[in-house]
Amino acid sequence: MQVKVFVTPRKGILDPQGRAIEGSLASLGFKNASNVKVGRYITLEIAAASAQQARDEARRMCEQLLANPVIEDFRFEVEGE
Amino acid sequence: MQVKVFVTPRKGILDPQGRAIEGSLASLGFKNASNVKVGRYITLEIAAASAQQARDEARRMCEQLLANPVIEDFRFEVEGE
Amino acid sequence: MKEQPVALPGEPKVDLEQARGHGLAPDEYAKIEKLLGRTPTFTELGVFSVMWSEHCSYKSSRLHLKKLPSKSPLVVQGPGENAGAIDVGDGWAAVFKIESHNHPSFVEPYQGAATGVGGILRDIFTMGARPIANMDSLKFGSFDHPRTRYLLGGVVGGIGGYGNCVGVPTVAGEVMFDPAYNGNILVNAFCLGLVRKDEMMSARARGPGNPVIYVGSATGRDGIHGASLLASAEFGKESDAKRPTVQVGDPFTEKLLIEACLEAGKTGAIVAIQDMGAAGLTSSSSEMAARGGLGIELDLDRIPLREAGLTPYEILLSESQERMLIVGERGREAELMAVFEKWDLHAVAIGTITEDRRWRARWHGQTVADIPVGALADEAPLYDRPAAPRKPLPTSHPPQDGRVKEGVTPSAGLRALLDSPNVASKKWVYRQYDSMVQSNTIEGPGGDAAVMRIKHSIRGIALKVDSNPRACALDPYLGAVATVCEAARNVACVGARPVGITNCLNYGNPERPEVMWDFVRGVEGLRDAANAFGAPVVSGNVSFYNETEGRGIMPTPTIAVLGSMADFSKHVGQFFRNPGDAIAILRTARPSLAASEYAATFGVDGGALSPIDLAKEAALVDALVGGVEDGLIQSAHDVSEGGLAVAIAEACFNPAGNFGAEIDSARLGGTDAAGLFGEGPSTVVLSLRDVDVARVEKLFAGRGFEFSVVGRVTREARLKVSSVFDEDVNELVRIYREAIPRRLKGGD
Amino acid sequence: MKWGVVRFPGSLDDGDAIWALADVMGQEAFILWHKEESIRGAECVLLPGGFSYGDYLRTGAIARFSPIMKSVAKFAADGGLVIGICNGFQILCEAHLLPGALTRNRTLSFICERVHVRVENASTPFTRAAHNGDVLRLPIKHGEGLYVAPEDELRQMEERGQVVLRYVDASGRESDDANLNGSTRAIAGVANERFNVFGLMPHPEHAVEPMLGGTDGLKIFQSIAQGPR
Ligand SMILES: Nc1ncnc2c1ncn2[C@@H]1O[C@H](COP(=O)(O)OP(=O)(O)O)[C@@H](O)[C@H]1O
Ligand SMILES: [Mg+2]
Repeated sequence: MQVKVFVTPRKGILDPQGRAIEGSLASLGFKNASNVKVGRYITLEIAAASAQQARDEARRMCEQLLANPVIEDFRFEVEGE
Repeated sequence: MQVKVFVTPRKGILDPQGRAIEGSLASLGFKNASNVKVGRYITLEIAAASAQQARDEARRMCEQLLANPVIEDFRFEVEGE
Repeated sequence: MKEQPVALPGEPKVDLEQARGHGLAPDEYAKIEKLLGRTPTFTELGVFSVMWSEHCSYKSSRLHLKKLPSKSPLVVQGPGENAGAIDVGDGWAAVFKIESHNHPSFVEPYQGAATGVGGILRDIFTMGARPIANMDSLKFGSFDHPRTRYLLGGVVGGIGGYGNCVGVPTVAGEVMFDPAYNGNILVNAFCLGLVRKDEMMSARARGPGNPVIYVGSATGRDGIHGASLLASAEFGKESDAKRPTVQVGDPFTEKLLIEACLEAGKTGAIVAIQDMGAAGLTSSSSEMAARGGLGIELDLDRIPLREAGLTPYEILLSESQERMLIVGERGREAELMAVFEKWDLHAVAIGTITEDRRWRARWHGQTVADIPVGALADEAPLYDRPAAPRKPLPTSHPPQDGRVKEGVTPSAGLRALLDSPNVASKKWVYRQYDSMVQSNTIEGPGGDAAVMRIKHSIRGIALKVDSNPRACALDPYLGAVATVCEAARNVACVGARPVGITNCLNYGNPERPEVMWDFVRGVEGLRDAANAFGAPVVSGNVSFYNETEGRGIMPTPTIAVLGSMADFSKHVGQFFRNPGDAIAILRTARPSLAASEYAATFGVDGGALSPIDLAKEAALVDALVGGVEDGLIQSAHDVSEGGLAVAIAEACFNPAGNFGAEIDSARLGGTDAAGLFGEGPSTVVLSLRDVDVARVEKLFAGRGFEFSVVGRVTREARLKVSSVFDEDVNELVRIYREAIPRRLKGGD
Repeated sequence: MKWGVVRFPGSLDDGDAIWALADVMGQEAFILWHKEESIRGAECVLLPGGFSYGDYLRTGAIARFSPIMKSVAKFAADGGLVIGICNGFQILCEAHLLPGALTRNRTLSFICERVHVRVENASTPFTRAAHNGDVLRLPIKHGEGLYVAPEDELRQMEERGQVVLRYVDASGRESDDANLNGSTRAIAGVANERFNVFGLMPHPEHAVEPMLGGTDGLKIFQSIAQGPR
């Protein structure tokens, strides 16, 4: 099953990358862009019997490896839901 | 308007990150995960009159800055569509 | 057994047109048919096209590179292997080489530069040497050009991103900005490694029946035809279409390869080893076989693939990074495999060494290529291309708005030069590089040359890379000579004797007689200068076709000089150290504005280059090293971009605290623009203790170059040249440090 | 004292740590391979700098799961001394043996420079040979050294004295310019609550010889060599 994981910087945690991009966008003339946040977008295949099982696995993968709870939030979608 | 941008490694382009994560997941016991790809997930606000205008801006931002066309593909969603 | 290779279903038909499309000339294609006695298969055509490309075959340059001196009592390995090697004492050989990655870096600056570093590293550890230092020589377009900032950021990021991640310090380099590189940047990467003289590895296959082992990353479609199309043809409108899949570097895998290959080497079970660089599996396998006068048979079904469905053509021509090809000793495969397994690397036996001097590839049970090994290597075309002199190229450009014109005051001139990106501090660049890892860096970036110690020894190695394209544009011969002199002088300034040279010759399209002329004269200049310093050229690389839509770069021979030190603790830096010390200059001739940064900055005609007396240059280097070894010299700084005034200023910019200088203008022999800001031939700024002046005078007397005391070091941080200017050094430092960061912040 | 220096795939300053400890200081130091299960009697475990596993995903995120890390965690839980330098610091944070996390420098670029750090707590086993307020000159070389942690946690850490090193200028004063990577509260090094685990971004092992950038790094290793308190 196809799983999409979204890892985003926690609120209140510095996101220098986002700020830098905001700056470059402005200097490129995109003055009306704001609140830029940069996260990670991870896609993977999970060989699972059910969407439920895939969801459980995906959650554990995120908790154990894909995201760092100190600085990041995660969210995922199992394809076909 | 809220815009979500997904930047992913182009097909056929080496994705060392994806490979490293796949290996690590396997050693963590997630043997049934495969085809891991790592990209960027960028969210931003665009002050635009219409969804159409937001889309046009978003596309140009991707082409000019957010994605590197030589090695990356991009896709974006304008919220409320 | 010799069998007819089969054409694979769906493969394009092979004919002259197809050959042309592969960048092969009609007579080259005819030669291929003659060598094979038949029409090549599509796979074979691809193989020939990369092996006979300029990049791999050196067909336009081979004839002339032969002229370069490659022998000396210290040479352990001359040209012919993956890198050259020089004896640096205590049983150690210094293995080094420089290589270009110009075209890929222009297409994708970060990955292009990163994979350039990866490639040169592999050339070094292939020799069994542990890489201990990197250098990079970079040329960009003018700062005002729209792409320059992007390219600069990407290239520097890529060099750091790769070098930092494999644990090899980047200890020196150079950066230049000039409109001549707007459409073709240059990225030349150098690597130095150390190996026990008797433990060097080779790329010469031996022993029919020995297994051929593939180690490292899986093979993908990366950079197919990178060698033949990107590095062997001009950029043009259509080059986007032809553009191969960009190679992406994986420095982590490279680090594992370094450790694993060096460890595997210690088992003694490696017969030969070579990296899969340009033309990947094809060149590495055929070159190892050719060196050993043997044949090789490859089983393409066993090649680890990154994606399904690669054709034999793609597998053989792929330039996927971080892959090594090893000829192992038959029966000891397990020993080798164990090492690679320990390092989590994928290793597979993919073929065997054969007697029959044929290069053969099998796939799905059939032969897809069967070529005499010699045809790919020795039989490659060799051209004596026509060369015709040309007028000197312009090296200065109409002053840009806001810039001061001729007739500028010395003070304004000094400030403008310190603010020029070509003169200004390159710290913005080198602070992005780890220059300390491995704990051997005695002098990192920021001095005239880097100084590396050899652990458990008092011996040291100094290194610097330089180029002087503007001088080459005025006179391709003298320019090359001047470049070698500058690199040698930089190395001598820290107290090391030049013992070896490597070079990367960056030129335009060799099919143009005037470009060929530049090249030939450049090689001759390198030859004569190398001979004068007794420093053989043990390795190098040629990069032609640095042209975009007919506009070529300035001739740019990039020269790296390796210096040997009996005792690294005796080295000196470029900065003044003690107030009251005498400031002296060593000089082989009066400087001129020809090819100077001053001329370029202010748009003035600097005139023609003055001749260079190589005997004097060698004498100056020899005397300078002697003086440092005898501990008579407190600091030495080579005069280069910006001339004497800038060099004296730089010597004041001591990071531990700025000094000042009081210079008696009467002793400078001219305080006109040429006297203050002229460049070359050689001048060196020294500081000495008063008590040593007499001895130094004696030491240098009658060596044919000028030695004169011109002033002294002051604690007060002011740079005073009597009746010329009196500047606040702290302010000069600010200009010097801010020049590049300011422009990147979008200042101007 | 016996030092175990862990070698992960992609470790780079492991050799430098051994050089500093064994060749320069004459201590007993050996390499612990990441696949080993035991720390073989090491009295201090050092996690060196580098790019373990290429620092793919997040710095230190993958190395944290190496077999050796189980025994390192156990050793730490039993009060054993553990020091993480640069990538080692990042790994300790990922392994939750230290609070907080290290993210992209505010410059978004790798920074290799000699900087100054002030000893904020000289009573730890890692800083004992120094005094509060001492200024050490050490090199940093990293792309992701910007220290972050939740505000309330930071406050507690400060109260408990877990903020051990702070970036300052040569004169010992805090200033934005001295905080090159933009760390929260200019934090350069932190200890755990028990003060037996310590992580820092600067490289003491690269400041142990006069000719290679001074000897201030010795202060850290000499402190540790005095053994657990
Ligand atoms: N691309 C680079 N990478 C590393 N170090 C560099 C680079 N460019 C310049 N440097 C360093 O900056 C200093 C000035 O460079 P350069 O102007 O070429 O010196 P010189 O004028 O003595 O030849 C040298 O120490 C050089 O090693
Ligand atoms: Mg120079």
